[in-house]
Amino acid sequence: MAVFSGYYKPLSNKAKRILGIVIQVRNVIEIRFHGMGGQGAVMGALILAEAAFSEGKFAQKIPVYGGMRRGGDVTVFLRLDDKPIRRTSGIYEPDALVVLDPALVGNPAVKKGLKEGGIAVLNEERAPSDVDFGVVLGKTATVAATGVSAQLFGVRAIPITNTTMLGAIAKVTDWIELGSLFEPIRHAFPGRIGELNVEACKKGYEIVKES
Amino acid sequence: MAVFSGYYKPLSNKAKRILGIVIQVRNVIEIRFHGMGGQGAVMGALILAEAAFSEGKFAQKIPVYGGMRRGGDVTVFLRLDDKPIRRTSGIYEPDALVVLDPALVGNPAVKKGLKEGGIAVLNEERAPSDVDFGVVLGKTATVAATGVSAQLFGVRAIPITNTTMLGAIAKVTDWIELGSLFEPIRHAFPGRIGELNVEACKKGYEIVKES
Amino acid sequence: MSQIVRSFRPVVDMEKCNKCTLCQIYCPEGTVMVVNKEKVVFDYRFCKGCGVCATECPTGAIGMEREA
Amino acid sequence: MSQIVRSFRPVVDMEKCNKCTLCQIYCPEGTVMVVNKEKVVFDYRFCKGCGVCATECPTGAIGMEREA
Amino acid sequence: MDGNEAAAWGAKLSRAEVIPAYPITPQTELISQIAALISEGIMDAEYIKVEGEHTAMAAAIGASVAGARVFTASASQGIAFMEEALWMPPGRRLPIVMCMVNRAMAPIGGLRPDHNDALMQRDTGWIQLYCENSQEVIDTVIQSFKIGEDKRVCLPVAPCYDGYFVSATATPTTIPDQSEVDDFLPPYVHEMYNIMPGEHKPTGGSSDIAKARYEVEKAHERARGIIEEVDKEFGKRFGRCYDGLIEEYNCDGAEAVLVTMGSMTGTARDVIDEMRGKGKSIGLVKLKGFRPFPTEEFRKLGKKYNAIAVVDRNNSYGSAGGGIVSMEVARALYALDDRPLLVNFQVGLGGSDVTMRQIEYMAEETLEAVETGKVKSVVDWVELHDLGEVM
Amino acid sequence: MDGNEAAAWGAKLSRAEVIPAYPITPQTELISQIAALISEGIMDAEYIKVEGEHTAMAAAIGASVAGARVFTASASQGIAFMEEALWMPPGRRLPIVMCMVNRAMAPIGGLRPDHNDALMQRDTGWIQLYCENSQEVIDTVIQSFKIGEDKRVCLPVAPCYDGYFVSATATPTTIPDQSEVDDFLPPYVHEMYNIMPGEHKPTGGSSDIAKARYEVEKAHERARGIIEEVDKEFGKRFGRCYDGLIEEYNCDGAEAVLVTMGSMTGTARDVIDEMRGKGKSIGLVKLKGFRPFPTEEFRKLGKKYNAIAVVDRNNSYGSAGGGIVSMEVARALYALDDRPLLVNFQVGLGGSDVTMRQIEYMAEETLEAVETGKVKSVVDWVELHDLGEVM
Amino acid sequence: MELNKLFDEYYEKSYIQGGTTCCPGCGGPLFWRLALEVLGANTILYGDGPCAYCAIRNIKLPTFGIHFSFAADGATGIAAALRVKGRKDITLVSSAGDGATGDISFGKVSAAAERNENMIQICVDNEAYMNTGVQKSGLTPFGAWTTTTPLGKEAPKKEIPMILAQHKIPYVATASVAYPKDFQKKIIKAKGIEGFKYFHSVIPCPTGWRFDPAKSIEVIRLGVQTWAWPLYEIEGGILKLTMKPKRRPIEDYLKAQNRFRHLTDDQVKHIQAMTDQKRERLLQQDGKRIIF
Amino acid sequence: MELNKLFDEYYEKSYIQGGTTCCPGCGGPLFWRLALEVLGANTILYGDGPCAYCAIRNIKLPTFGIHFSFAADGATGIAAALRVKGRKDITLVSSAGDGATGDISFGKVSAAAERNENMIQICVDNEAYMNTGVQKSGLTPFGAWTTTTPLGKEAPKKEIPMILAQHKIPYVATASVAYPKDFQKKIIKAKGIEGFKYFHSVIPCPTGWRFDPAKSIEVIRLGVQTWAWPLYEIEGGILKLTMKPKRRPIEDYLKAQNRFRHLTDDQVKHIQAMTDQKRERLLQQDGKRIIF
Ligand SMILES: Cc1ncc(C[n+]2csc(CCOP(=O)(O)OP(=O)(O)O)c2C)c(N)n1
Ligand SMILES: Cc1ncc(C[n+]2csc(CCOP(=O)(O)OP(=O)(O)O)c2C)c(N)n1
Ligand code: SF4
Ligand code: SF4
Ligand code: SF4
Ligand code: SF4
Ligand code: SF4
Ligand code: SF4
Ligand SMILES: [Mg+2]
Ligand SMILES: [Mg+2]
Repeated sequence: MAVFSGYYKPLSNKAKRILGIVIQVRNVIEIRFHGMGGQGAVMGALILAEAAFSEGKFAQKIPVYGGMRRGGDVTVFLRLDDKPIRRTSGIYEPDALVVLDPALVGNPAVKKGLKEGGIAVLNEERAPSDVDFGVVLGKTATVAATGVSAQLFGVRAIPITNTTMLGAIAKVTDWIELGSLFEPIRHAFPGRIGELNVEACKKGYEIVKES
Repeated sequence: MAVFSGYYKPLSNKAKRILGIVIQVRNVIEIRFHGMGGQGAVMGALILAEAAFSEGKFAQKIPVYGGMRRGGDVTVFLRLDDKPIRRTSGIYEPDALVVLDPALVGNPAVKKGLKEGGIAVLNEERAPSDVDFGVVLGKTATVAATGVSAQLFGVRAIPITNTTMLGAIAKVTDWIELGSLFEPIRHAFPGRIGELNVEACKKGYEIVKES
Repeated sequence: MSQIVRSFRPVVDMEKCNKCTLCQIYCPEGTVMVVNKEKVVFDYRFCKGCGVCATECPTGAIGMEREA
Repeated sequence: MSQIVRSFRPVVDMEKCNKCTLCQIYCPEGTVMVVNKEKVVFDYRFCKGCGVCATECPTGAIGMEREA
Repeated sequence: MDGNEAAAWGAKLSRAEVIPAYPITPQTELISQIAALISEGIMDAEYIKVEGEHTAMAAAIGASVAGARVFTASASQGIAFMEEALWMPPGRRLPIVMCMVNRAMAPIGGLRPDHNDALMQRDTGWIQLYCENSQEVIDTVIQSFKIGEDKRVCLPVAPCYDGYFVSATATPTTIPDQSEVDDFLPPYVHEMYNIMPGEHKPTGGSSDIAKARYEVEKAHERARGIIEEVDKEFGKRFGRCYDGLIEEYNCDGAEAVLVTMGSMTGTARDVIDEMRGKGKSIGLVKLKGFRPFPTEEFRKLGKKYNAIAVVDRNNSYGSAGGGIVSMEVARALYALDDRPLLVNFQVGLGGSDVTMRQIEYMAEETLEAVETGKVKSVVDWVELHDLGEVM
Repeated sequence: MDGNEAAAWGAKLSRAEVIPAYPITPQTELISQIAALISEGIMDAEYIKVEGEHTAMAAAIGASVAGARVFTASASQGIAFMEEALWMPPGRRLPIVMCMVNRAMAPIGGLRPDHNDALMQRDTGWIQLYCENSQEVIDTVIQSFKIGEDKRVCLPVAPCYDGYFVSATATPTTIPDQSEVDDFLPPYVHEMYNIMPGEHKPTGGSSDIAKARYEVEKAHERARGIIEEVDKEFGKRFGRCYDGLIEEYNCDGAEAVLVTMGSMTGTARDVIDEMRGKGKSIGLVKLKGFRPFPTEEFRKLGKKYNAIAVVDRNNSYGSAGGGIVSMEVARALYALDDRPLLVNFQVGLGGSDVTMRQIEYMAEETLEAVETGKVKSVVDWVELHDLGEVM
Repeated sequence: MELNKLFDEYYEKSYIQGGTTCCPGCGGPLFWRLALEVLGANTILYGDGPCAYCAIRNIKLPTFGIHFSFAADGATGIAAALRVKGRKDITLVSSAGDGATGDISFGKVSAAAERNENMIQICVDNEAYMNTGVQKSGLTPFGAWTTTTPLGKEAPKKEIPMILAQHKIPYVATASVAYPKDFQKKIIKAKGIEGFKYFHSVIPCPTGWRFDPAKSIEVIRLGVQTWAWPLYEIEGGILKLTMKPKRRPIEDYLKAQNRFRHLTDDQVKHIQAMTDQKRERLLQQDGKRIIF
Repeated sequence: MELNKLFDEYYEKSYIQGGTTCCPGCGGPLFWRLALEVLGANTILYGDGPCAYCAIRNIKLPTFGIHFSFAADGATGIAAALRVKGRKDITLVSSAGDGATGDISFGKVSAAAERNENMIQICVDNEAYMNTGVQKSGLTPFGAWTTTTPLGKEAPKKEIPMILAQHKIPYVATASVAYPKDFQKKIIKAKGIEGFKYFHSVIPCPTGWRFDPAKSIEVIRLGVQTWAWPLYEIEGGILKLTMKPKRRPIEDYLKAQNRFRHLTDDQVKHIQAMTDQKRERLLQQDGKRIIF
């Protein structure tokens, strides 16, 4: 039984999929998630990884934080590939960025190393054309995920933006199909809150703007 | 300031003699002390070492016991030489034995390794000729040290035999002069008890029997 | 790269304020002050938007506003 | 090469003994016994000659004798 | 599944009975996972929430002596805190399994891995097996019980894996079937000792001290073969194995090899593949078993390659030269007639990341040494060079 | 005066100000002696009767950071118990002096010495100097403060000496004059850090982790020279010195050398003298400084002799071959073009005595290796042979 | 900017910089502000940097720590050095979280108490190992959820203040950041006493206790009002309650925190009974010598 | 010989062989004989071999120890294994000297108490580190000479039974080998209670306390009679004195031991005052709940 699962989600919902090895030329996509506080970025990356795995891809997720204390900024490295991923070093020159909090968009540390021609998916109210990363990107996408959180989950100290971002990703990249995300989201959030997150995901798919 | 002193005796009485180095052919005498309980054997060896040092000899004393708990048998290695002693290993084939407790005289472990032609100085009421070590010795000496202890120090659970033994040694060996022992004894036991021990020492010198 | 990120920021309605200084006393970060017993000010450089000041204010003078 | 060495050994005077068993109870090494409420015996293989039995005996029935 | 989750599942599948443990980053999620597995009824074990690591190991020893299969885990300061206790299981011949989730030692180190925390225990008599990823962790935990409990071994085993880069890195992982594991690993019977009243056999070994130490040494010698044996059996049954103590990767016809341990091996695989693609004559040796050290295997490598470049993710201040692994390798190869160049790098110290660029650099330097026949410096502190990386 | 008394006097003459310590055989008499010296008014220091060794080292660190000169001592289990703390002084650059009174580690070891207890700490960054007798202990304690507090070093120093064979062995010993020591060793000033309110300078070093480690490594490198320098100065002033990190004894024209550490060196001197008297071509090298390791010195030895026989009073289970010192020596000599034979013995393990007969045996074996050009076994466990001794 | 300068001065005066790395609503920085204000400039702080000390980088007085598992011990060395140097003017404070104080380092705290070291030993109690992500400590209260007690903690909270009182130290105090005046009075008192003083304060931890950060003070105020967290001091062995609120159901306190969400009614009743028993004993012994 | 057989049977029955390596007059072997007689065959003993356990090689029941610095901890593992194996029939005893119990391992004993491990934790108290040659422990009484307190110990004896009572464990008892019946009753009671039981007994140490071995029992009997060593138990938090001798001057006890020889009159008075205070408190709280 091959599974892709973290301890972040209830064990009873563990995915049970068979590992199918497909040897191909290395075609890895290296993505960096940036979030604030809590488990948002980690869960977002995990869901994306699970979804990719369910589509037959290989995935690897490395969270990077200090102590285990909650709060503060969180970085997660995510790799997607057609064959098993072996390298374990951090991602310093990502092919793509996912930024879950608008406050981080302007932070120079966030965009550090982003490759020219890469992709940026941002939680932003502004249009993509209004965001200047100082890097020539292949694609910039913005989605007002904090707004979606307020709509769906009410006003919260730490808004829930990751699932909306994932929907946006499904739309603007070829990493994942929208439909593949729902099952992992439901695994991660059982019950009603899962359905709300699926909705957020769909919403992200709908409202994302890309340039 | 070169001193030969152990922590076993009060610091304020520390001997203060200058180290004079005399290089000669190695002429080491290796002596093994056996005692029961307490510090008797250790103190005896120490006093002998101090006395030899005061005569210009070099000495080395290695006590061997288990934990620091009192009680049980105690072995002490003592080396005397004309030049500095460097070897630190135990003495397994002694040139001489000093046995402080009659109960140990019959113990096979005590006489183990004793050299033929060696010396044995024993706390024993019997005459030297009545003691058979199963080794041809150069000299056997016996002294009723427990009796002397009872006489001088009264009846005690652990009798004081070491100083009497030292007196006997001064008589039957060329390791030390009787007079050289008094000062170290007084260092070790300040006050009246020191004088009694000097007396015990003299008594040993007097009553020792040798073959 | 740690930085303060707030979803909400405290704002005061001086009409309602009675200068009791409870907000100042209880603010975990020390980022609210009652200046000269007349004005309540916030240090938005460091305020974490936790809302403690708003909860503790006995007159409801402090409200929490969504950050842009 | 540990062995028991005693300077003194306990001996009992059964005339004085009242069979109270206090010697047996308090002997640290368990080397004295009151047998069948009639005889006090010592295990000289292991007795350490500490003298506790003699001290604790209420009738002074136990004395300590010099070992050979 | 990440490395910590894999280790927890490894313990569960091995039917560990007693688990005394104390939380420390980056091992914490392992024990939280075990607590969760137990509370959900998936795992049946006594998890003892001790108050510190010295006690964790002591309780492990107590449980093991009383005949229970014992699992625990620690890292860094926690391992150091229990050092006094660590000497006991090898001497008492107790097959405890403890994951060492590598993390650099304070005060010059963060929460990320280097190998000093585990390596400093290299004299104690624990078997140490370094794992590359989650899959290897789960498999190695299961193997470890089998190895340690083998009558010919009777030693504690530490599956070691890097914090974060293995512990928190999720990759697809195959969970073996419980019934298969049960077949592979029979219930634990404490063959040598018994503490139960009535059946009491004292723990032992030779009463001659030097001989008793030699017995442990012999057990290590035997363990070399048994680790391979167990791995092969595992491979037959589960379809995956790890070549025992060392693995040669993409080495055919190479002139030189890099020797790596732990998670950087995965990164090195990518780099070496790429370099070989470009025609560079360098291969990779993954050192999985540090204790017992694969001495014979290294002698074979020494005869095959012109240079052996040891990548030490550790350092020993004031040593005779270079990192800890390099000293072992030097000792192993010393008597070889035609010994290879010994190149040595220290990298990833105090928990810094080991990057692809750094590995490439080390490979290039090694090839240069082969070419010139000279080793530039006894040891190269890779992190002191600016390799032009964005980090 | 025995080794423990000598160490206590060394601390007293060095005017150690704070002494947190916990008793353990065979170190106990050292601290009892210090308690006595203080109570008699001979010594002026704060002796803290802590409740365990972890606390002893922590208190030492606290006192050192607060600007006091600190002395302490431990052994065996006690050293292991404080291991977590031992990493701190090197990283924080605190020149604490701690005597390690060597005693074998439990459970396979008694109360007598082998060197595993100190050697297991060889990665932590402590300087380790092994002493042969009381005289060397008292002198080395004094030198240690001077070495450790040198601005170019700023590292903790451990004078190590064997339990019993040094600690309890009384030999004539010269006690240096207080005023001379005062001249030699100026009052301690904490140059790098300050914890006093108002004058506060945080403890530090590079904030880049790898660089900070490299700084400590550099300090060890510099210490090699400074240890020699201090020893020479000591020699000039007091008329005794110890040739720095290693001493060659009766080596002129020898083909091979034995390398010894600690008290067995004294025994070996007698044996070697005797053998040379009989025309045997073997000398003696006393290894005093294990950290920093005298790498260059060993390279010189390697060029001079045909065989270097390392006598390890320690073992590392499952190692690449032989004892700990042998691995360091192999690393040091590895790159030599014409390297000598490396012969290796393990002896005195778990605290057994190292006898003259054993040393003779090792010398003979070494000479045989020179003759045949072959080393019989990677390592020879000397205690497994019956050498016909009465013990 | 004028305002920034004003705040910078305020931080300087209170010896702690705003903007710590603690979670929003964390009681830690508040704890330190209250303590440092009355400790003053002539203070050395010993302790390490888990949550309990999360504000460490923001403290403007000399701080020194070794590591999590080193409580009270390094301060023992500092105290000795201060004696050697004759610095009687300096207040030495040694601080640790509940995990260090009550578990891994309790032997050390206890031994420093036995030696009567001259320092204020502080326990900053957030009732679990927070820095490592919410594991049970000995001071986690009965029934509370943590990641290692997914079904609630089995044993009652370890009563460190009462335990240390039996060490015959000169001063023990409990405090809560919800009652700043009481808190600061006790710190001032401790500062004036020679020997080993123990000061134990709760801090609210919204992250680990699982409640809305805005409720931080409210929650721990409930702790005092329900007698979950009685405020008292023990000076020279004499107990004195410094607050005697009238009885209020413990449920009010438990309900405010999700870490107690899973409790059954019976468990709540049990907690109420334990709390009542303690309250009675405290009231009854108020003003009495409670050490032996 | 008939007599030898008689004794061998007696040793078998009392689970301890005569002829230990302890000093003559040592209370250690007596301690174990008293304890083992009532513990019975179904017992596992955990503990290490300093003086406190000097009779270890002579004990005829399964014993296991790790090392001096490991108190209560290994037993925690054994207890877990016994649970796993469903062995409710076995009594688990964990023992340590005063040095291990009160100093180096006190954190461990305290933590096992907090976890309420199912074992009898025993402290064999000879009031110093005897195995290493008489150094001060936290349980050395005020004023006593040891090699590390050449002028007498400065701090009072650490009151471990009272400290552990505040851990809310089900049973605490003090005992003395001078009162065998009281001693054995308490062991029997402890055996019947589930959870963590603490049993603390003094043993006389003629070597370390410096008195004539023959006086061993006499000396510690004086300890009880002068209230230097009160006998009590604390069950479910309720204190009960099991012996209430009438007041007798502490001097009688101090004079009997050379470790107190150097005490000044003032010091003796101080000790008397402390003892009186304790006696009064004990009498006054007798029968009352003393935990919070
Ligand atoms: C020897 C050792 N074991 C474990 C850890 C991991 N660790 C760091 S902080 C911590 C818990 C801290 O708990 P507490 O003292 O209550 O402080 P808090 O974070 O809750 O404020 C732990 C277990 C460590 N650093 N060192
Ligand atoms: C970690 C460690 N530190 C120190 C020692 C040395 N040591 C052995 S027994 C002992 C003292 C024992 O005292 P206590 O527990 O009171 O037992 P006692 O011998 O008095 O019965 C000490 C300090 C040790 N074995 N291990
Ligand atoms: S708490 Fe409210 S009323 Fe009081 S000073 Fe602050 S804002 Fe004004
Ligand atoms: S929101 Fe929180 S941090 Fe900001 S001022 Fe109010 S209490 Fe302080
Ligand atoms: S003398 Fe001591 S050991 Fe011998 S029987 Fe009497 S009490 Fe027992
Ligand atoms: S104590 Fe005395 S009276 Fe009592 S049984 Fe023994 S010998 Fe007899
Ligand atoms: S986890 Fe709790 S204690 Fe730690 S910083 Fe966050 S709120 Fe404060
Ligand atoms: S030193 Fe004391 S406790 Fe130890 S064996 Fe001797 S009398 Fe007993
Ligand atoms: Mg906490
Ligand atoms: Mg004791």
